[in-house]
Amino acid sequence: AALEADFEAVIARHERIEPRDWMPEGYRRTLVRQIAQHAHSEIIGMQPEGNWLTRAPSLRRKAVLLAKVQDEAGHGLYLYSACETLGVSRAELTDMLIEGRQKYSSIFNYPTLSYADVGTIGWLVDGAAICNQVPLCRTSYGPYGRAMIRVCKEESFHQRQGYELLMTMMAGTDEQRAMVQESVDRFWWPALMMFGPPDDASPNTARSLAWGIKRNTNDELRQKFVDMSVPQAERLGVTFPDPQLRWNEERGAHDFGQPDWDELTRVISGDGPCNAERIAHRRRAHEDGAWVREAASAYAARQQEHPHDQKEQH
Amino acid sequence: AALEADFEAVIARHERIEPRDWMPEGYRRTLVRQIAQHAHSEIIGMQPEGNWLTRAPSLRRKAVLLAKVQDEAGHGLYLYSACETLGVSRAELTDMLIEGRQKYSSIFNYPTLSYADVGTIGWLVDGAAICNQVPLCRTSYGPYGRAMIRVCKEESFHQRQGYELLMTMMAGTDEQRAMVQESVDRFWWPALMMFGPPDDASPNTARSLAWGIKRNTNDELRQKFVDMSVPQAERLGVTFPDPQLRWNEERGAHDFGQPDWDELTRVISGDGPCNAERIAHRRRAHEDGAWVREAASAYAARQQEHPHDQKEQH
Amino acid sequence: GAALAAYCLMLGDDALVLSHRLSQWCSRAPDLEDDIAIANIALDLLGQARLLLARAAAADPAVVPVLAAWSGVSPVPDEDRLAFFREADAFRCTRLVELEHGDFAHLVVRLLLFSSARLAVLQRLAASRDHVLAAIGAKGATEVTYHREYAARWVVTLARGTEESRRRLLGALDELAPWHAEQLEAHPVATALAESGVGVDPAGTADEVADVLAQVLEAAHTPWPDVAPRGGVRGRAGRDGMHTEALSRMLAEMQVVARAHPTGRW
Amino acid sequence: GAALAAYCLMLGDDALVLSHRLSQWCSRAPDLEDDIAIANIALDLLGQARLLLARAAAADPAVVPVLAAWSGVSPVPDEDRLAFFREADAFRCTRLVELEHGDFAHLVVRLLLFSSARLAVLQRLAASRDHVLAAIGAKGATEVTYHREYAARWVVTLARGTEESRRRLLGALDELAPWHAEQLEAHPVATALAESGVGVDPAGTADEVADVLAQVLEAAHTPWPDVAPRGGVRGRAGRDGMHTEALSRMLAEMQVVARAHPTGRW
Repeated sequence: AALEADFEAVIARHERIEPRDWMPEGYRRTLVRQIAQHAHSEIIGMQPEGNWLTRAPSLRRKAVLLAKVQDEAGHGLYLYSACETLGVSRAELTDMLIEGRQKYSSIFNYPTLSYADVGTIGWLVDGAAICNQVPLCRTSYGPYGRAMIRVCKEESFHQRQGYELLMTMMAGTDEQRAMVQESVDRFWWPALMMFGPPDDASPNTARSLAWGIKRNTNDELRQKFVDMSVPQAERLGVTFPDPQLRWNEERGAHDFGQPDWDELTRVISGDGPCNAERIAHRRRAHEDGAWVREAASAYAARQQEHPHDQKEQH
Repeated sequence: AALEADFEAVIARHERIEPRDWMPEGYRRTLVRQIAQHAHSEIIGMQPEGNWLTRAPSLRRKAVLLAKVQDEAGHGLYLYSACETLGVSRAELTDMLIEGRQKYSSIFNYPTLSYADVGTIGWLVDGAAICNQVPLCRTSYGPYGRAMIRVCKEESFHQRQGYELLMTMMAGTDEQRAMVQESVDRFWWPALMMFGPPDDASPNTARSLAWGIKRNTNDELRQKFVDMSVPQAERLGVTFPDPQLRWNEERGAHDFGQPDWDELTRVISGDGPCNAERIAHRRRAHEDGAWVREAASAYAARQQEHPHDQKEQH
Repeated sequence: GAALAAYCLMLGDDALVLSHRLSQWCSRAPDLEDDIAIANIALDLLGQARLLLARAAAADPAVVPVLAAWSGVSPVPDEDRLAFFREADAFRCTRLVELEHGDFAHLVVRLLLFSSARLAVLQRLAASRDHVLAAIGAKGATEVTYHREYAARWVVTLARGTEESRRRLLGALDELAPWHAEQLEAHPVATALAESGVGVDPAGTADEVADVLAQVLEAAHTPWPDVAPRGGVRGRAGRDGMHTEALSRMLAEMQVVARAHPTGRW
Repeated sequence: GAALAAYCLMLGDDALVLSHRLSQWCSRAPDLEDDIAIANIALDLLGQARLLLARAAAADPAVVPVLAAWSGVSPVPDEDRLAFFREADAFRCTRLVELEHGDFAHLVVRLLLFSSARLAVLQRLAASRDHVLAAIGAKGATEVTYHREYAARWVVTLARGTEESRRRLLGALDELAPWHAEQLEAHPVATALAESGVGVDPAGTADEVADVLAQVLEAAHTPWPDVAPRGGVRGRAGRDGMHTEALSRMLAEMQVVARAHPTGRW
C-alpha cells in the first residue's frame, strides 16, 4: 500500500516511473501491450515502404527511403528494449507478433500501390503517428518516454521528407499529380483510424489517462491531426475524400466525417487487405533467420568456453 | 556369336535394332550416353529461353516461345522414354544430370542476354541441332530414330520461327538491329562448337559410325551447317564474327576459322559461364518437387490397396 | 461499347495474368509431365486473353493506350498495347490471379478456384448474343474443363498423399480461400451486360461453383476453410483496378522489353 | 575524359548494384540489428555510387543517356539518367555484385569478397591525383572497413556456429568464389588511369586481398575452395558490359518507375 501510494504520487507529480520502481500489475500489462504494439508497428511498417525501395525513381529518393526504413528498424529496437525493462524479452514479443497475439497499427494492413504512397505515408501516416506520439514523450514510464523523444524527432524529419516528395511530384506531370491525389484518397480514412475508435467506444482510455500512460483521448488527437492536415493539403493542392470536411468557425476547428469503423474492426481483427501478407512476411523472415541466430548463439557459447579461441579470430 | 552376327547383319542392312534384340554392351552404353545427353539438353535448354518467357515483348511471341519451351519438355520426355527402353530409368538419368555425371549440350551454358537471343537460339542453335539430328532419324536404334523423326519435325518449325523473329527485328529500329547482330556475334562460335571437337580429336566417332549410331562426322556436319547458315545471314543482313569465313569455289564450300577449342573443353568440363546456374536450377526444381512426387506415389499406392476409394474421387 | 470493352478486359486480364504466373513455373515443375501440362494451360489462357483483349479493343478503341513514341497510328497490335502499356490500375483482373506464385500446392489450389469459377462463366458465355464472345466461351469451356480436372486431380492427390503434402495443400487453401469470393461478386459492368444477354453475371454462378468445389474437397477429405473474404480498399478490388502489391511488381518484369522499345517490331 | 568516366562507372556501378541487392534484404534479415546494419551498408554504397556516377558524368557528358522525352535539356540529374536509363550492357559492374541474392551466408560471403577487394582499391584511390576521386577513396575506405568487419565477423560465426550454418557458409563460398577473380583483373581502362596516377589497377591489390581473405578464412577454419574463376563470354565480362542473366532482371524492377515517368519530377 505504501508502494502504491508512492506510485500514485509520482504519477500525480507527472514524474517518471522507472523500471526498478514498484508498479501495479495492470499498469505494467497496459504498458507492455502498448509499447509492444508500437514496436511491432515500426517493424511491420518497414514492409509497405520497403515494397517501393527497389523501385525508387531517383537515387536521392532511394537514399532517403532506405534511411527511413533503417530508422524504423532502429525505433523498433529502442521500443523492444523499453519493453524488455518491463520483463518481456524481444523473442517473446516477436512470437506474439507472428502468432497474431499482439497487434500493430492498422494502417500497415493497407497496400502501397504507387510511389506516391511513400510520400503519403510520410506525410499522413507519420503525421498521425507524431500526433499520437508527441504527448507520449511525457508518458509516465521513463524508458518509454525517453524512447519516444528520439522516435518523435526522427518521425518529424520523415514527415517533412514525405511532404516534400509529394510537393515535388505535384510540380511534375499530370500523371504524377493524379497519382498523389489517388494515394491521398486511399490513405486519408485509414490515417484517421490510426487514432483508434471514438472515445465513447474506447474503454481503456480513461485508465491509461489516469496512469499517465496516455495524455490525450483518441478524439482529441484525431481533431488535432485534421486541423493540422487541412492547410497542408491546401498548400499541396490535393483534397481529402470527405464531403463533410469544413472549417467550423464556432468551434475553431474542422468538422469532419466519421471513418468506417466497421472497416477498422475488420482490419484490427485480421481481415484487412494485407494482414495475412504482412504477418506471413514477418514470420518467413523470422523463420529464415533461425539458423543464423542459432549459429550466433552456438558460436558465442563456444567462445565463452574457450576464451583463448576468441583471440585468434579477428 | 550368332547373336552378334545377327546384330552386325542388321547394322549392315541399315535396318533398326529394337529394344528386345541382342546388342553389344558397348553399343548399349554409347546409346544410353548419347540419348541421355540429348534428353538432358532438351531439359536444360528450357532455361535460357525460359529466361525471356516472362519478358516476351508481344503476346504472339510469348505464345510462340511458350509453345516452343513446352515442345522441348516433350522432346525430353520421348528421349527419356527411348533411354528407358535400354534399361535406365528417368529417375536415374535425372540423378546423373544433377550430379554432373552426364553432360548436355555445351551451348546451354551461355547466358541469354536480350530478346534477340530467343531468335538466335531458334535460328542457329536449333539449326545446328537439326544438322546433327536429321541423320539420326536413320540411326540404327529404333526407338531413338523414331523419337528423332518427331523431334526434327518440331525443331525445324522452331528454327523457322527463330529466323522469322530476327527478320522482324531487323525490320525494326536501329537498336533492334544492333541487338540482333550482337546476339549473333555471341552465339556463332558456340553454335559451331555444338558439333563437337574436330574429327581428329573425336576418338569415339569411328565406332559410332560403324554401329550406325552416328551417320556423319563432326566436321562434315559443321561444314554443312556453315554452308547453310551463310546465305541465311546475308538474307537477314547480319555478319558472322569470323574474318576467315569465305566461299571456296574449288571445294564448293565455305572456308571458316576454328572455334576456340579450349573454351569448349572448359565449358564441357563445367566451367562455362552458366554451367553452375543451369545445374543448380535443375537440382532446385527436382528437390522442390520431391514432396509432390512422393505424394503422388503414396496416393497411387493407397489407391491400389483400396480400389473402392478410387471410385469416390472424381 | 465501353461496358463491353470493360467486360472483355475483366475476362481477358484474368487469363493474361494467370497465364503469366503459370509461365513463371516454366522448367520448375515437380515432373516433366507437369511442366508440359502447366505450359499447356498457360498457352490456353494466353490464347483466351488475346481474343478477349482484341474484342475489347474492337468494342471500344478508347481503352487501348496511345503510344507517345508514334506520331501517327502505331503498328503495335491492340492486344500488345493493352498487355504491355497499361499501368497496374488499368488492369481488371481479380486479385486471386495476380498473387505471387508459391509452391505446387499453391499452383493447383489457385488453378482449381480459378478454373471452377471461369468454367461456369465460359459455359454460359457460349450462349452470348455477341458471336465473338460466344465462340470464346465455347472454345474456352473445353480448355478450362481440362484445367479444372488437372487441378482437381492434384488437389485430391496432395490432400491424400503424404502428411507433408496434406499440410502444404491445407496451407495453400487457407492462403487462397479469402481471395475466392471476389471472382463471384456481382459487378455493375457484368450485371449490365448479363441483362442484355451479352455477358454473364458471375454472382449467378456462385452456387454451381460452390457445388463443384465441395465435390472436389469432399474427395480430398478437406473442409473449405473458415476464412473471411478478403476486403478491398475503399470498397474497390481487382475489377475496379484496385490490386495487390504483387501486380505492379509482376508487370515491371512482363512489360520491360516492350516498353524499352515502344517503336520496335517483334 | 572517356577513360576516367568509364573508370568511375566501374566503381560506381559496383556500389550501385550491390547496394540494390542489399536493399532487397530490407525487412528480411535474421535479426533487427542485421536489418539495420545491412541498410546502413546499402546506404554507404549508394552514397559512393552517387558521387562516382556524378564524377563520371562530369568527366564525359557523353556517357549520360539522353532522354528522348525531353526536347531540350532534361532536368533529370545525371546520376539518375545513368542509374535508370542505361540498359544492362552499359553497366560496368563486376558480375559478383549482380548475382541474385541467396541466403544470409550468401550475403556475408559476397560482402566479404566485395569489401576486401574494394577496400584495397579505395585506400589507394585516396592518393589519386583527381581530388574528387581522392575524397571518395578516403571517405569510402572508412565505410568499407566497417562493411568488411561486419562480413568477416559473420563469416567466422557461421563457419564455426552450427553444422547447418557451416554447411550453408561453405555452399555460399563454393558458389561465389568463382566470381571473385573478376574483381582483381587488370582492365585497360583501370591500367591506363593507374599509370596516370588517377585510378588504381586492381591487379596490383590481388596479393593484399588474398592475404586478408586468407586471414578471415583461417579464423573460420575454412579453406578457399578449389574452383576455377568463372569465364566471360567472347572474352568479355562485367567490366565490358557482358553480364549475367541476373542483371537485366534486376534492372527491370529498379528502373520501372523512373522509366514509366521520364518527364516526372521526384
